[in-house]
Amino acid sequence: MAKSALFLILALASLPASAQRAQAELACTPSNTDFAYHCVVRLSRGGQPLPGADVSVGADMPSMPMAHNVRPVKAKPGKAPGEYQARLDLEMLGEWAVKLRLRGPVNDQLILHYDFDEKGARPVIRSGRLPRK
Amino acid sequence: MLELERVSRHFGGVRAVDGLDLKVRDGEIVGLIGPNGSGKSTTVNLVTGLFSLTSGQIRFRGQDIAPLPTHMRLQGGIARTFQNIRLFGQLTVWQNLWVAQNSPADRAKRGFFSRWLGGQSGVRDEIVSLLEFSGLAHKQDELASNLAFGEQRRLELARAMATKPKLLLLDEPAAGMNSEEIGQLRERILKLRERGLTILLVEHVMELVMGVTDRIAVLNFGQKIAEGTPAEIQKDAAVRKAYLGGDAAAAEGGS
Amino acid sequence: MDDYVTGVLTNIGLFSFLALSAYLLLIAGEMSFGQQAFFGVGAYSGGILTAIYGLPLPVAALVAMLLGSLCAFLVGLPTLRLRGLYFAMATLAAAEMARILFELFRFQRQIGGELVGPDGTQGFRGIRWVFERGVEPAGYLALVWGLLLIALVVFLLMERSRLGATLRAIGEDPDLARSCGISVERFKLGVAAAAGALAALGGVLFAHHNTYIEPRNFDIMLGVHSLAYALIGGLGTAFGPLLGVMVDLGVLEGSRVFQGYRMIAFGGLVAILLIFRPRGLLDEKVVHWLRARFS
Amino acid sequence: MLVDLIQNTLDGLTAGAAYALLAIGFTLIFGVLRRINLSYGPAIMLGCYAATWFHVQFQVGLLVLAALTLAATVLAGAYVERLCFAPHRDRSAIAAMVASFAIWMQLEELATLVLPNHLYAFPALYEGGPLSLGPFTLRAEALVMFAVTVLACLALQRLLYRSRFGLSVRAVIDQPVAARLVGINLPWVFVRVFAVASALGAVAGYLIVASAGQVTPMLGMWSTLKGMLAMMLGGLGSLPGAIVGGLALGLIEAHSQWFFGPQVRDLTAYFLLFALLALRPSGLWTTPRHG
Repeated sequence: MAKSALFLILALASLPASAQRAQAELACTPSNTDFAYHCVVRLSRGGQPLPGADVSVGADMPSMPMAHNVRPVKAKPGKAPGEYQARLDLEMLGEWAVKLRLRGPVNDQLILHYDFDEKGARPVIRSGRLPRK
Repeated sequence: MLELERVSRHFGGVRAVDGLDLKVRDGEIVGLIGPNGSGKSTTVNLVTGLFSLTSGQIRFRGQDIAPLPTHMRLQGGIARTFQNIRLFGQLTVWQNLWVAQNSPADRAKRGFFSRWLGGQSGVRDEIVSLLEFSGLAHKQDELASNLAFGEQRRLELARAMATKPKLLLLDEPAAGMNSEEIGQLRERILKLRERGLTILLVEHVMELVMGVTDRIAVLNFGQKIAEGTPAEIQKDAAVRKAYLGGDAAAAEGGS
Repeated sequence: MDDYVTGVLTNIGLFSFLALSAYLLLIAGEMSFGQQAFFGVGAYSGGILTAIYGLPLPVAALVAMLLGSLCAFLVGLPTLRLRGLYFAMATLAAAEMARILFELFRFQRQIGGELVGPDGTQGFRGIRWVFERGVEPAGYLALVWGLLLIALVVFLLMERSRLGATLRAIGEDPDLARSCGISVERFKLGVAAAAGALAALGGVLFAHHNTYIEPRNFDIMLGVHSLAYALIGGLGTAFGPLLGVMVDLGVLEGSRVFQGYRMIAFGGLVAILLIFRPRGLLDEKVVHWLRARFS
Repeated sequence: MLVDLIQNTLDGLTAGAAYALLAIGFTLIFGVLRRINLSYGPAIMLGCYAATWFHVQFQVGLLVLAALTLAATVLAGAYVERLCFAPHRDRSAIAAMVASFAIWMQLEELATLVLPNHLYAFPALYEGGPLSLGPFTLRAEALVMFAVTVLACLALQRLLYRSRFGLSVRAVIDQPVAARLVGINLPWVFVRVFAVASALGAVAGYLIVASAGQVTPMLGMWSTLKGMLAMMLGGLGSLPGAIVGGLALGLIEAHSQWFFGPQVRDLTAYFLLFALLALRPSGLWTTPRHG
């Protein structure tokens, strides 16, 4: 029901179909604790900020997908609309697949790849996996 | 039953078995003796297919079995015991026999499911009678690795019997037994013959070999140096020289 | 139950499929470093079938299992006659080949205005069949554990049967098994195929749980962990691998004492355990003792 | 085209030299213990990490770093031997291998605890650009790598053929049963073999890290896989085979990378390993043994 209503709204707004799903961006700064970050999630849909969602943030290590269970945290609404704040407690530096579970006005699950280091987190640009060449 | 014709097996330069001719007729008990390293165990391994032939022919009931893999030979009716006891130590006594019941006759008798679930009484009855035959009925749920030495020997023989063989190869079944146990073993071997089995007995212990066999073949350095009835073998000069000479007294008197 | 506990329990369930798959080969005497490849085959094929072709999950899972077992059969055919370490190395090579093939695999289609499908190293997003049907984490947890329970019951029945005894016989002494008239190679191929299907089922469930997979998910770490789980838990019963997964994911992960040091604790634990119990906590002797006690 | 081929061959041989060293270490352990040590690479990685840590703290020089890498790797190797191989000496090879995997997990986490970043700079052996030889280029580090590999092989050769220890090692590799019977003190041989193998691994690790100019925890898995691959290509347990296997792996990788790219390079290497195992499990180099 909610879903068909959503379709209707989207159709009325005549947005491109790809705008149907939410988009997310992540900005993280390191905290005082090792491997813990203050993160801001920016949610948007069709270019518009998406406020009011219930967001939980988790993380997985890509090369050990089921073994690192980072406790998902509920994000609090941030300063601007569509912004959410969460503290992410990782187990080590390196690449993590950040899992966003959205509920409320939008029900979705998004996966973002970020590389976490001592300065913060950057989206991953994929390259070879071995140390040399 | 079993015919070996000019059978050889070389390991590099070592001729473990060299041009051996041997015939075992239906219902016979044939002894195969010889000093350590004379090729007795190699012969058994050649017959069961654990080693491949360098040259020669092995026929079982008229059929050339050299190209067959081990398990096919066993399904064809050859079973064996091992010189150093080999059992499935992690399985119970019952399971050891259960696993070995794998002859074509067994499989034809059982349906697909009961074959794996083991529910059929025929299978049970056979195992029960084997357990009784070897005096292990009270130990049926024990792990094979927990059995005493003598019991393990008996289980090994029972396991060989579970495959319903026509030809039984016993590789030093009396090793490490005292003379009372050897006596029991002799009884058991004679009982097996009454059931119509043909037996090739590889053995060191003269007390046993001389007591049960119809014929004896003597190996030395992979070659047959004599063949005949136990009485003939005891008199044979070449055998005395090669084999009985040194340890005849020890082998006959003690062990 | 909060999301975290649900997530951990789901992961324990998912990992158990892989650990059971490794266990099945271990009791038949073969150590495979490559079960993660069949997990990956299941994840990729299952994901493609639901996300691109819109097939229902149960159908996709069945096809994926068939495919997983076919792949395992084909890998097993030339390698199962190898012994011990050689087989382990061959399966490792095969699994790494599979991972690289996933990296080279691109197969994307426009679905609902979005590109869906495997995109090489960029991974495969949008495996949303389960998600779109509004299945909540608790519901999915029940599905995973339900299937795992079925697998366990099948294992327990198998272990009580002659087939189970035969596999253990082959695992303990293949030459002796041959001398009992058992067709060792045929049994091992069957075991490899079944283990492949089991791993593939785990993979399908993993892909639909995660909604996203990538080639690196299926690297050697995953396979070796599943082996270690089976060996920690014990080779005496199918509960062994489950216990192994729980020790690592449940106990070590759950007790936050080890946070940041979990692998140090896990690694040390495994190494020391193997010294005292080389066939795991629930090995054949313990299981036999327990059975004699309680039946 | 021809120039590229020769250039690739040069590059391949250089990489192969490092692989050969790794494979020799692996082979020594496999040949003598009949065990696969998955922690071989991670121990090298830890050695390099220990040196890196020192460098970050105290800015020490190249030679000190090399010595530190060596010492730390041998120490880590000894730890692996005590925990994974000494207890399983007469028991399951599989248990030993899994234990060595468990220790790998430990060492990797230890490294990331000490130095949590994914990458660390390591002082390079040579700061200048590549040397050019006519149309070809050769990195100076490559020359060093090659020279050190040859020296290490010669030293090992001397050790194996000119000392009592070497005699027992060769005896154990060729005739394990006979070696037991003639009363060689096996545990002691094993311990020293581990030390020698770790030292060779440390040399390889140091050269690799110093010519790449960086360390990552991936070095552990990488060294184990490359060492194992090269060992298998050369035939398990054969020392000359390990050298041939290492060089062959380097050449195969360099050429297939040039023709098909990095992913196919790895694919080719694994495919070769798989095909070799399936068709000729005793390896390229050794004559198949009977029995």
